[in-house]
Amino acid sequence: MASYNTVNITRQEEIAPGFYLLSFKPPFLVRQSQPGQFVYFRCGNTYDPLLPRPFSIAMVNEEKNEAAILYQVVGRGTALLAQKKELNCLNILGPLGRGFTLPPLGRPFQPKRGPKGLEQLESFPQSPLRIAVVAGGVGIAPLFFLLQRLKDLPNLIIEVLIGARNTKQLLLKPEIKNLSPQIKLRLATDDGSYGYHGPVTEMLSTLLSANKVDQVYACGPEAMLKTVARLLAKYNLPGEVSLEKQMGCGVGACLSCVCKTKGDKENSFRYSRVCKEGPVFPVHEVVWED
Amino acid sequence: MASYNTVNITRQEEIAPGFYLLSFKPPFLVRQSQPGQFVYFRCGNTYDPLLPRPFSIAMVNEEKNEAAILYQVVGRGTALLAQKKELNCLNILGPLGRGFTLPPLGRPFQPKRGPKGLEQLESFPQSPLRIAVVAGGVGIAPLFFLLQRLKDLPNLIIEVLIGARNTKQLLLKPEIKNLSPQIKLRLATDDGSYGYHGPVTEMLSTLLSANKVDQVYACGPEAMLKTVARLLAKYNLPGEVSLEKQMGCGVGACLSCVCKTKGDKENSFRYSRVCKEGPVFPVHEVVWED
Amino acid sequence: MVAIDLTVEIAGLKLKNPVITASGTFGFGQEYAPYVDLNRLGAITVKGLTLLPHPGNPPPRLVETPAGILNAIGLQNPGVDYFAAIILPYLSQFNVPVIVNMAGETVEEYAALAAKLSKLNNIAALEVNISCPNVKKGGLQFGSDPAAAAEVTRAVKNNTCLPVIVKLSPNVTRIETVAQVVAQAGADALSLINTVLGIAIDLKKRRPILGNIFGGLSGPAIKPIALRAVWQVFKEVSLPIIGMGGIFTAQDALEFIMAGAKAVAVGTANFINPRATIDILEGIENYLRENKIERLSDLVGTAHCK
Amino acid sequence: MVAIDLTVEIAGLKLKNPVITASGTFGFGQEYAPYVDLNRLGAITVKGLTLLPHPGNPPPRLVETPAGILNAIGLQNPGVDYFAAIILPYLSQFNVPVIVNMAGETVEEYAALAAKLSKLNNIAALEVNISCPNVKKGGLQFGSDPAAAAEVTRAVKNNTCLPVIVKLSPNVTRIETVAQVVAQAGADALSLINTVLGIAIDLKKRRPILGNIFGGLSGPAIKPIALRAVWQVFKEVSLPIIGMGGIFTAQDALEFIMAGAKAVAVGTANFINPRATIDILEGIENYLRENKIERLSDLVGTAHCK
Ligand SMILES: Cc1cc2nc3c(=O)[nH]c(=O)nc-3n(C[C@H](O)[C@H](O)[C@H](O)COP(=O)(O)OP(=O)(O)OC[C@H]3O[C@@H](n4cnc5c(N)ncnc54)[C@H](O)[C@@H]3O)c2cc1C
Ligand SMILES: Cc1cc2nc3c(=O)[nH]c(=O)nc-3n(C[C@H](O)[C@H](O)[C@H](O)COP(=O)(O)OP(=O)(O)OC[C@H]3O[C@@H](n4cnc5c(N)ncnc54)[C@H](O)[C@@H]3O)c2cc1C
Ligand SMILES: Cc1cc2nc3c(=O)[nH]c(=O)nc-3n(C[C@H](O)[C@H](O)[C@H](O)COP(=O)(O)O)c2cc1C
Ligand SMILES: Cc1cc2nc3c(=O)[nH]c(=O)nc-3n(C[C@H](O)[C@H](O)[C@H](O)COP(=O)(O)O)c2cc1C
Ligand code: FES
Ligand code: FES
Repeated sequence: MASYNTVNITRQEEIAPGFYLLSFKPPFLVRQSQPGQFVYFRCGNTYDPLLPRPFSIAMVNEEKNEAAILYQVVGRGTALLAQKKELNCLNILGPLGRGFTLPPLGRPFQPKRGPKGLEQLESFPQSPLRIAVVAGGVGIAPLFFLLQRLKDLPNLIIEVLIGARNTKQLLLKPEIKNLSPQIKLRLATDDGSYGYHGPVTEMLSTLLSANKVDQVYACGPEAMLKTVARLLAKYNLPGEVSLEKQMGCGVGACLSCVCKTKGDKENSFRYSRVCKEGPVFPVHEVVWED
Repeated sequence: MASYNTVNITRQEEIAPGFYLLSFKPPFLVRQSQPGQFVYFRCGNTYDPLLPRPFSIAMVNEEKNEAAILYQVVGRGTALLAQKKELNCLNILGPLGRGFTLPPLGRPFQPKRGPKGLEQLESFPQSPLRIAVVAGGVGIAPLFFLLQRLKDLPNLIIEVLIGARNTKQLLLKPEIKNLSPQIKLRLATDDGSYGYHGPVTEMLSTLLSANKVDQVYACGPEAMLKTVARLLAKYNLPGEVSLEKQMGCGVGACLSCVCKTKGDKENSFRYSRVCKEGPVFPVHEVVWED
Repeated sequence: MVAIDLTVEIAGLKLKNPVITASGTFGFGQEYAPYVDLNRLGAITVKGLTLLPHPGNPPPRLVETPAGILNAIGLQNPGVDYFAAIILPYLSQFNVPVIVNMAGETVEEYAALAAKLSKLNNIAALEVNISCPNVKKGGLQFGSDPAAAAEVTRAVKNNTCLPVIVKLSPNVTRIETVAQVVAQAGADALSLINTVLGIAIDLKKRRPILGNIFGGLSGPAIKPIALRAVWQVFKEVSLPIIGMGGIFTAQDALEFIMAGAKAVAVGTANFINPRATIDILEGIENYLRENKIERLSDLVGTAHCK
Repeated sequence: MVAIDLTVEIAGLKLKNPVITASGTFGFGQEYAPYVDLNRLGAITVKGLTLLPHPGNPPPRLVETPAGILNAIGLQNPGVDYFAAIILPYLSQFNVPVIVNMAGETVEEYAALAAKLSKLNNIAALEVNISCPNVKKGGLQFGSDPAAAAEVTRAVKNNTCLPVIVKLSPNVTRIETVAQVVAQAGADALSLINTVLGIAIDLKKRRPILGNIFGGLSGPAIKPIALRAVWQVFKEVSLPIIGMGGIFTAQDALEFIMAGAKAVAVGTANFINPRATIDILEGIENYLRENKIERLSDLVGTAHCK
């Protein structure tokens, strides 16, 4: 169950220009939090900016019961947050929302709602399961925590695909390598300053067409997620994506943060709350809009 | 002429619990600023709190061209200001307003508007002029700067009367003593923890009744200034007071900060701008309200 | 230590204290139950309910503005039957009066909804949201037309024995006039205010941000407007007032009470501090204690006295 | 680098750029001359002027609110004769159009003031503030009664050859209706919006803070409301609009322009940053350059297109 408490920042570090890793002792047991869940807190103390900001839990240290978020300064709230120092306090609400489902995926799909050919998945060789973790920019945040959990599971082949603007914005490279030698890291930059020159989804597309992936976890800009969804539909593969929407309450009460998901009938939809039914959704449940 | 520029804080020090001395290199020549003038700047960067806050220039260092303000934390703006560190920047507007008139006072009074018996003043012994400087709490701020200027003038006997809640809130004692050995310091506290036990205006009253004062400069809470005004009217002595009103623009454009001052006709009044015609007013020009 | 009397009576409804949740900002109570002991609240006003389930507006539904938020949720709700079957039984576990906020697009809908709700147990009062578009009259809000506001009020009154609280919109020339008219039509109490109409533009897309284009402004930004409405209505209408609009602290709540509100509702503040209601309640109690005021009701409207 | 065309034409009046000062927030220009090169402004709108000198309201006249301020200055001004003798000659030194904001308590006063002002040289336009209490009709504001708004507009039009800009109040049920009515009465342009009615309570004194009890809310807090008014009026009325209400940055100004404003006025922002007008002007120019928009006018109302 989510809690609401004042905590101190134990560490704040600018790990790349404009990107910060902020650690704190969360008011909940990190062991009970799921990758993909988020915390919700205010970056300042005045009425402007007014609302709390949601940040995925990016990293946990279970021994110390510490958690960290990884964030990019994009506006006023994150700019205020970046000015905070060790021991400054935050009123943290969390862990909130529904996180990633650990593999194997596929179970959450009701056949009637799943993409055609989903049944194939059930007959996949049980081991090893080939997982692609696809991050765009700061989208690596919830996925890193996911990797912390995945690395201890048996029989997985994990490929991590990260795309960013440029070398500097390829975050957590060494940390991912340190997680496990089994994890294969593929990098892409928009400007070609490192790794593959182009969008990360092109690397994913190549892997998929070579039939090297059984399921996908993704987080990043909406356009990237839409492409991931299109690719997974094409190859009839399951996946989960973490979405972002402007939030009000963060706890499911205000119905502000909704996205369209598939309804019970053909072509019908319903509005689901990103803060409650999400932020992680099965990729094929989301109705993508232009 | 007033200027508007970004400056760095050169020093910020908590000189008593809740009272801060903040030094900066002002965007104007401190030599050209008058005691009683103020600076106007924002304590934060967001829309809440929205307005700049006015602070009297409390101290100048002409060699270094540094100025300082002395402020008390009373609300959100001053609380934000107290968090600032050296080298944080401020967008300072100033020096603004009309400061104290250097002695001898009396000239600004038109006989028709002055209190009865004012003519007496003109025949006072030209030397030495006995000046009482009366401060309530943080009201010492503009008066300290005034003392910095007064101390170099010839033929003055200066008595400084300061009242505060308690010992701790008696500000700038050593600094005032250091200014000049001629300055006589009399202190009062509301709780009797130091000096005279009672309001500072009672000390003033005693001096006045002993005919030991020719003119007065005062700054402090409105109730105190009203008492000072009443006493000066009783003894037909001139004086100047520094007033506070909620400001909008700080430069005379919005007409927010007005106080009632005497009009041209008997019992008539006009609204004068504290930011422009003030903050310092001849004590007998102010129409005091309940 | 003297006992402080925080009780409030509104339209025959006795509340143990004046702190209510504002409709639409507290869901159906459930979401905030982990943070707030619901039993301590004066009352819970639930999300606006309609006769049939309502999908709500297309997103984006919320945008932050200076010291406020604009929302255009569009009355997404599961409908009265689901409410009766699932939500009301849940809320009935608690010892807290439930006020049902109701919405509709025709007078008949309001009437039918009132009739249905009045058959249920454990509802303390109805709060009629008249800031809904009147589809029969070209989409203009009921609340912006005094005659339509009165008609809705009468329709609800004729179909219920529950106390009827009418929630007024500030988007009118004279809110006192609307208040008077609904008072004459039988309203037992007034909620002031609903959100203020606004829009926000997305500079990059060069389009309104909200899916619905228009949204309702709430939060600290509108507090001066809400206080003004309470002040004006208190002066001219004798019905009890539930004040709301930007109440974030006990100080805010006390200002509304001094302006004439008998009770207060906390809306947007819940999003910023899920325990806001309790903090406000405790702050009001402390204020009364410190100022030696034994009954909260002694403070109501005091700012009007010279 | 392409030349950017920032010129604006409003009611026959050519402005070199769209950035105007909002009445009452920039004095008579003089106070801000140390900080702003007045020649760079699109126009200066001076403090509201009345036929006779006016003492204004008792203080306190201003209180800060979340992301806004409430003011109740009460039209303190030296009267039209002083304006003609002292202020207008001062302003005439500069190469900037002067818009005179006018106020009155009766239709006759507006008419007489318009006639007097129209005899003076160097006035570019009249801006009619109709948010003044109509003393003949019991103090209700002219602006909240479409018929009275039209009457004032006609009275001013009949007494001047200058372009007439009518400044509307947001404190009405349908601002589009008032806009339509004053358009029919001959207004050449519209200023949107004046301040939003509010109050603030002093918790310690248990009294309203402002000497006048009521005040007008301005600043970022009201931006969503102002944008909404511009949006609504642009949709229904074809007169040029000067948009204002919480414009603090070039981004804000651009949002108003996309919502339908041909020009923008900067009010409260001057208090926070005396160079706000120039910063906004430069920001607009940069935006147009970066987005390769050659004429500002190409952006007006674009948020209405799908
Ligand atoms: C479930 C969830 C998890 C997130 N996890 C992370 C994370 O781990 N690291 C990270 O850097 N960012 C994360 N974000 C995004 C992060 O919340 C926004 O970047 C942040 O709120 C921006 O605040 P700001 O005040 O700096 O920007 P603003 O000045 O408010 O706006 C800057 C931009 O950010 C967008 N934005 C503002 N608030 C939100 C919001 N509440 N939700 C989504 N977008 C918003 C605005 O539309 C605007 O385009 C997450 C968002 C969600 C919904
Ligand atoms: C000309 C002038 C010179 C001043 N010099 C000093 C000084 O040297 N040292 C010092 O400590 N204080 C000085 N003040 C008072 C100082 O401006 C206020 O204490 C400060 O603005 C409070 O800001 P806040 O945000 O902390 O308080 P808020 O949260 O805004 O309010 C706290 C209290 O301060 C009052 N207040 C708020 N803003 C103003 C304002 N602009 N003017 C007057 N009162 C206000 C409020 O009414 C309230 O009672 C001066 C005021 C004026 C007008
Ligand atoms: C997200 C949201 C949803 C709301 N939904 C409703 C509603 O369904 N019915 C209603 O009468 N008012 C609704 N309101 C208005 C609030 O109940 C309240 O009147 C308004 O927000 C002002 O109070 P506040 O500033 O404390 O939020 C809603 C407000 C918000 C912010
Ligand atoms: C202190 C102050 C005085 C004002 N005086 C006038 C006035 O005399 N006439 C008028 O039409 N509007 C007056 N206004 C309204 C502004 O011109 C403007 O319409 C309003 O403040 C909204 O813009 P803003 O949010 O940018 O300030 C005044 C506003 C303020 C803050
Ligand atoms: S943020 Fe309120 S329901 Fe999701
Ligand atoms: S603060 Fe604007 S006139 Fe003094």
